[in-house]
Amino acid sequence: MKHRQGAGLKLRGIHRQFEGRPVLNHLDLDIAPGEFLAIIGPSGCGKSTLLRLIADLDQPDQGTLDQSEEDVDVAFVFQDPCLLPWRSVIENVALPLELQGVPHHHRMPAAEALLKTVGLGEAQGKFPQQLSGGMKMRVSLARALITRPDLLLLDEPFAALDDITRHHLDDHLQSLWLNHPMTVVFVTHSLSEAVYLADRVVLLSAGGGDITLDYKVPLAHPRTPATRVSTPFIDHLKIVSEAFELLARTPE
Amino acid sequence: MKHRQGAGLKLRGIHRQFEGRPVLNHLDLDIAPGEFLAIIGPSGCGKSTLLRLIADLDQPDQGTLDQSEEDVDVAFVFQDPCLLPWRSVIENVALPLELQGVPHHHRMPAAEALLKTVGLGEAQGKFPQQLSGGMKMRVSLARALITRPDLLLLDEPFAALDDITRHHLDDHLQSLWLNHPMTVVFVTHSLSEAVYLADRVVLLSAGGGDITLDYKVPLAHPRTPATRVSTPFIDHLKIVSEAFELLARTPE
Amino acid sequence: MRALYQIVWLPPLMSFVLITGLIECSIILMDLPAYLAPRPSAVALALWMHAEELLKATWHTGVAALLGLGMSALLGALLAITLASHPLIRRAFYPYAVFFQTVPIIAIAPMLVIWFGYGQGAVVAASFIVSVFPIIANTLTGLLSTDPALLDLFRIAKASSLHTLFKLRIPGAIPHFLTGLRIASGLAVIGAIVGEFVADSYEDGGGIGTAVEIALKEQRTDLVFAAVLMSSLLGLLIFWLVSGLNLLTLKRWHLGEFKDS
Amino acid sequence: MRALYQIVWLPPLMSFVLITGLIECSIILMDLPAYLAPRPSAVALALWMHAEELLKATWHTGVAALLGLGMSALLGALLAITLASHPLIRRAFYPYAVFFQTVPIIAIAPMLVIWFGYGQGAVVAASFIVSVFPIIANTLTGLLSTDPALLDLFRIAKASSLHTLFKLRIPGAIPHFLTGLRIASGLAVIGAIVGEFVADSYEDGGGIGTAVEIALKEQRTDLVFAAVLMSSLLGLLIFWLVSGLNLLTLKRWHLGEFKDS
Amino acid sequence: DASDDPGVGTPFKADIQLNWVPEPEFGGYYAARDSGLFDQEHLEVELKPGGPGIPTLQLIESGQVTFGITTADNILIARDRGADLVALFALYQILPEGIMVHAERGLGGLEDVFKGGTLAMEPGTPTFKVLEKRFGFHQIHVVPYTNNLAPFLHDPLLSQQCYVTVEPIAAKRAGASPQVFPISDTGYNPYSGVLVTRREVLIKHQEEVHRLIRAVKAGWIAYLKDPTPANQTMHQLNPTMDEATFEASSKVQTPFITGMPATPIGQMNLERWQTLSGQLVELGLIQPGDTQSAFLPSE
Ligand SMILES: Nc1ncnc2c1ncn2[C@@H]1O[C@H](COP(=O)(O)OP(=O)(O)OP(=O)(O)O)[C@@H](O)[C@H]1O
Ligand SMILES: Nc1ncnc2c1ncn2[C@@H]1O[C@H](COP(=O)(O)OP(=O)(O)OP(=O)(O)O)[C@@H](O)[C@H]1O
Ligand SMILES: [Mg+2]
Ligand SMILES: [Mg+2]
Repeated sequence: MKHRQGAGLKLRGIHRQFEGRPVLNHLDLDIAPGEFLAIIGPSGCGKSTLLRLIADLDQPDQGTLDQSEEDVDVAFVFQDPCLLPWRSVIENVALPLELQGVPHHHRMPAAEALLKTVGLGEAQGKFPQQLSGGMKMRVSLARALITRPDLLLLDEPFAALDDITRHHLDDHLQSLWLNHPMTVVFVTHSLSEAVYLADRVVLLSAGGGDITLDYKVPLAHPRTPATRVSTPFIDHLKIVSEAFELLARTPE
Repeated sequence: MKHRQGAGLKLRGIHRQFEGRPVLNHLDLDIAPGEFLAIIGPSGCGKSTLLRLIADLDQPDQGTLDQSEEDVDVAFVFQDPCLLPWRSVIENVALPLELQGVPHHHRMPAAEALLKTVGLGEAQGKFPQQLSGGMKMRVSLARALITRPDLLLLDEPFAALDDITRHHLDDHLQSLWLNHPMTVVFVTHSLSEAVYLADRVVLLSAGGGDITLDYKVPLAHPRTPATRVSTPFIDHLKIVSEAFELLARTPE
Repeated sequence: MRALYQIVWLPPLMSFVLITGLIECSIILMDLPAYLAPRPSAVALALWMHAEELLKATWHTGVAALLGLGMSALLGALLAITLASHPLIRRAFYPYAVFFQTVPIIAIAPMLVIWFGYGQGAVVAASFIVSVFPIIANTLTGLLSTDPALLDLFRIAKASSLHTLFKLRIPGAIPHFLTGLRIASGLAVIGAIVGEFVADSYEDGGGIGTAVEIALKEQRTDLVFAAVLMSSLLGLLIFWLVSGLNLLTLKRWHLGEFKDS
Repeated sequence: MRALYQIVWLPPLMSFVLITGLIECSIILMDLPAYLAPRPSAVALALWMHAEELLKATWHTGVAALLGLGMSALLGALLAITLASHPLIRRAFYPYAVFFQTVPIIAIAPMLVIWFGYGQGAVVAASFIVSVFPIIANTLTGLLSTDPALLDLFRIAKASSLHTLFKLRIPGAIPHFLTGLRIASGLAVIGAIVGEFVADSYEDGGGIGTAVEIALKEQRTDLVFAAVLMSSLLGLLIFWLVSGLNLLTLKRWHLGEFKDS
Repeated sequence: DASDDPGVGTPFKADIQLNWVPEPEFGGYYAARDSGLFDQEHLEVELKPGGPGIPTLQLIESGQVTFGITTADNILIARDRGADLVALFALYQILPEGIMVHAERGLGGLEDVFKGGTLAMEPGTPTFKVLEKRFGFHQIHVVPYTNNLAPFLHDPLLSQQCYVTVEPIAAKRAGASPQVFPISDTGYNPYSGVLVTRREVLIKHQEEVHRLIRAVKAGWIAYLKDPTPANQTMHQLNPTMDEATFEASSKVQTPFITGMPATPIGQMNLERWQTLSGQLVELGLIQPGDTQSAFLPSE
């Protein structure tokens, strides 16, 4: 097993445009190794684009992106579940291990265990088209976690889930992060989820493609269901919400 | 224009199973004409299945489903955006009118107007693969609204949206419903959204496929942003949340 | 109760009876000479009278066509994979696949004969040459139209190109490959027949191609059509075999194709 | 700066020079007799000496092949739409599409001649018969594999079956249709050539098929190969035309196919 | 009688469908055309070159052309199917087809050919059946012939069908030493290069047909005397065959036209038609029938 702190990232002057319209506008952003960073922002502001740039799936038009370490193991939970339709649920989850050459009798139990933690222990033999929307996203999450990556990128992973399941998975993700240090970049449109999980919340502006707010959440980890109803949490959430609302009211 | 109250529905003993495992278990449900019904429940409990049965996209194994009126105009916002990839955004929105034979110079302005209300006025010429996840869902919503249907079925339409956009669209949907009476069946995993919008919240149980809670929300319409922080709202939400949590804690 | 039309062989049978009936009547009514268009009844009679030879010929051709199709499936898929592996390779060598398709077998018959000898070998080679291109083209399309989102997934997982090929591109291209195989099944039969025209050995009786050629020379139009009918039935048989394979393989993940048949 | 290999015609040209060079050398080194494999230089000479006739023949064949391909595209698409419209129709009549594919042109040549006259008409018909099936098969696959979710959308909107056809199934099947057209492009050329073997009129000089057959009878192997080369170039030309059409149409929504070429 | 005065009225229009592209086997026709022999008979003749797969018989039967060239056995088979065709003029007294072998094998005659090796031949033709019946194909490996000499040149034990005017010349040029055994040695010797028409035409235009035959005959006499001008014309039309081949080929065919013993050009007699008919009946290709009306006896 790796003994890393997770990968750090340094983004400098990142610029990305589509058809002449800038989506990310000379963005600077440092992500510390082991940090849990939440990215929020209005729909269409460039969150997914930023994540794709970090994952090296897309290249910036200008600017540089440096990783603190070589050979970082990255995992990505896409906004769509992206499952291979010809593989059963458990085979989908085990795929990253399979690609790393982990033998069958090691990767299958690991996949099974993970499926249980996302509440899909019984669905392991099903095929993706037999699953509900939320179930697919959970499979996709399990697949991302199975390699215990250094850098975990999540694009609204819990959007299709009900609040209870969501809270459950929030806590699961947190404990995973606490026990196996890794850097997490978490895109979400739930402000409370962002504040609940992250060390730091970054708010992207729509149209401009800048960072409007970069807020350090000074709550100790682990956070628990009790945190959600505590006054400090509600206060931090209020700050983030107000910044978001102000941004949303400002015309582009 | 139609002068209807929307369509009523009577479900009796609806049973649906996949591979021997019942998903909906002899379900009885009445939906009054013009009602705004929210359906909540854990992921995989059968919400989408129920919606598909109501839309006549799937047939129950047992039970009957009667509509109060003939020739009901139904619209459906699927959990996936389901856009035609070869059509621009505005052509996608105008599609249902096009299928009803509405001429080009009538349907295009209507589509344009609706796109503005969902905040996509500037994206009308884009193609689906150029949109962000949330933008796609908003296009799909606009497409469903364009015919002013008698029965509007929504499957987690706002899941991919940030809270601000979501609240904005909640209010838009509510005003639409108030001004052009129609029956709305709204699947969501946000309990507060369910309580905020609906006349009545129905909680489906996981595994069992029964109605665990059928709760009438006794708040007057229109509800406003102020409602969200009012004490009665918070109390109603608490009841629904507690029922949901209890259900989630109960082993299947 | 099963609707009548759901019995697989009934609709084609009915349309067959209808069509042959129509042809028979129109030939009688228009008084067409037999050498032009033989009456279906005359063809049926020829079929009956020469049943044994025709069946033997069909078997002969069928074996060659199946071998040719098998080679096409194997080599066509391999070629498609090679072509898919790099744009440079694709640009440089795809044209030769097209070349293969447009070369008239008769022009290269001597080469076939000298390399494979007269008889089965050359016939199989002809069948292969004629049937391989649809498999290459369709499989290549499949290999190149992998869902970009899934490709991203594999890139992130740092999958080797071999892994991407075997665990993503190839499984995703199977439906395309099978469509190619369906198209190729008929071509394999026609390829074998053309091969027989130019390179079959007559000792063991020969195949359908030989039967057609002899019947043509003897100006026995009824026998020509009887042989053609056998070749079409053979084509259908192989087509159905391949379609069955299709259903079997795609049941799980391919969307709606042929779900009703 | 553009990488050298991105220039479209360079890689095939290079591989062509390489391959012909290799053939020339090996023929010289192995001292192969000319009758077996004429040296590329001999073929080039024949090409040069008979350039005018060969170009005229290629034009002749090219026109027929394009007409045949055009008919295949049109009728093939229409047939596929008809077949897609109902499972009963599909079951009853799809077998005949296979039939069309397996019938040896030579066997029905007399009919072609009588129906379409000796010359261009019969040749176009042969080209059509040989090239139509891949279009039918691929388009049908496309029409039947429409995304079920989109079908649901149309059902809910109470779309008529005509609307579903024209606004959903057909646009969705276009990529499949174009793959079929690419496969058919080579077949249209070979179909025209085979048609010329059996039914071309020599009066206006004839096409490539005629040139091949005459060169064969006159024992001019070099000319045979020169003619075959022309047919392959013709096939490539039409293939590239069709591929260009492909790119043009699919740029917007088809996933990754040929995005690099 | 108008026919005795060929210079009056509009000339009689006739088209002759050749069964291959211009070659020495049609030399007399081009000679007749080019030296005005048709004009002298007040005929307007169009020579239609044939080509691959030309269905000459069907074209004549269906009336799309008036005259055509084919072989005597094909005429009898077509007549057996019900087409009322009449042969008018037979060019080759001796069938110019044979079996070509490598001279090195030192074979003494046709019977030796069938003792081993491979025979490349189109199946189903009367010739094929005659050979099969006469010699049996038990010891020889029979394969298709696709008009390509490569297999012959490649395999010293391969024998093949040939036109004496074509393949042996090409084989020689390719460095082989071919030896040809004429098919007529078997006793199967149908007329070939036969000018044929429908009886209907003959009945309606008897005089014109006779004039045509006269002109054709004259054309062939001219061609045999000096083939060069017609050969040049034909080379223009068929550049695939070079001039040397034209010359060699026209030289080779002459004895097959004049016959052994020499026979007047184009002449046919009942006895040979009857022999042929009997042979085809024996081969199972036709039913016994009237041969008297199958050809127009020479004047
Ligand atoms: N391939 C593309 N071509 C053109 N425009 C694109 C493309 N990809 C993204 N965009 C545009 O870039 C902008 C940002 O997209 P992105 O997907 O990053 O948004 P997002 O913040 O993830 O939104 P959401 O919360 O809705 O998922 C959008 O306006 C979108 O239209
Ligand atoms: N075609 C199918 N084949 C087999 N099982 C199916 C099929 N469709 C749905 N199911 C099963 O039915 C159950 C309910 O699915 P459904 O999509 O209705 O859930 P849901 O309540 O909408 O969940 P979510 O909130 O995650 O979207 C799931 O367990 C799913 O696996
Ligand atoms: Mg996004
Ligand atoms: Mg659902």
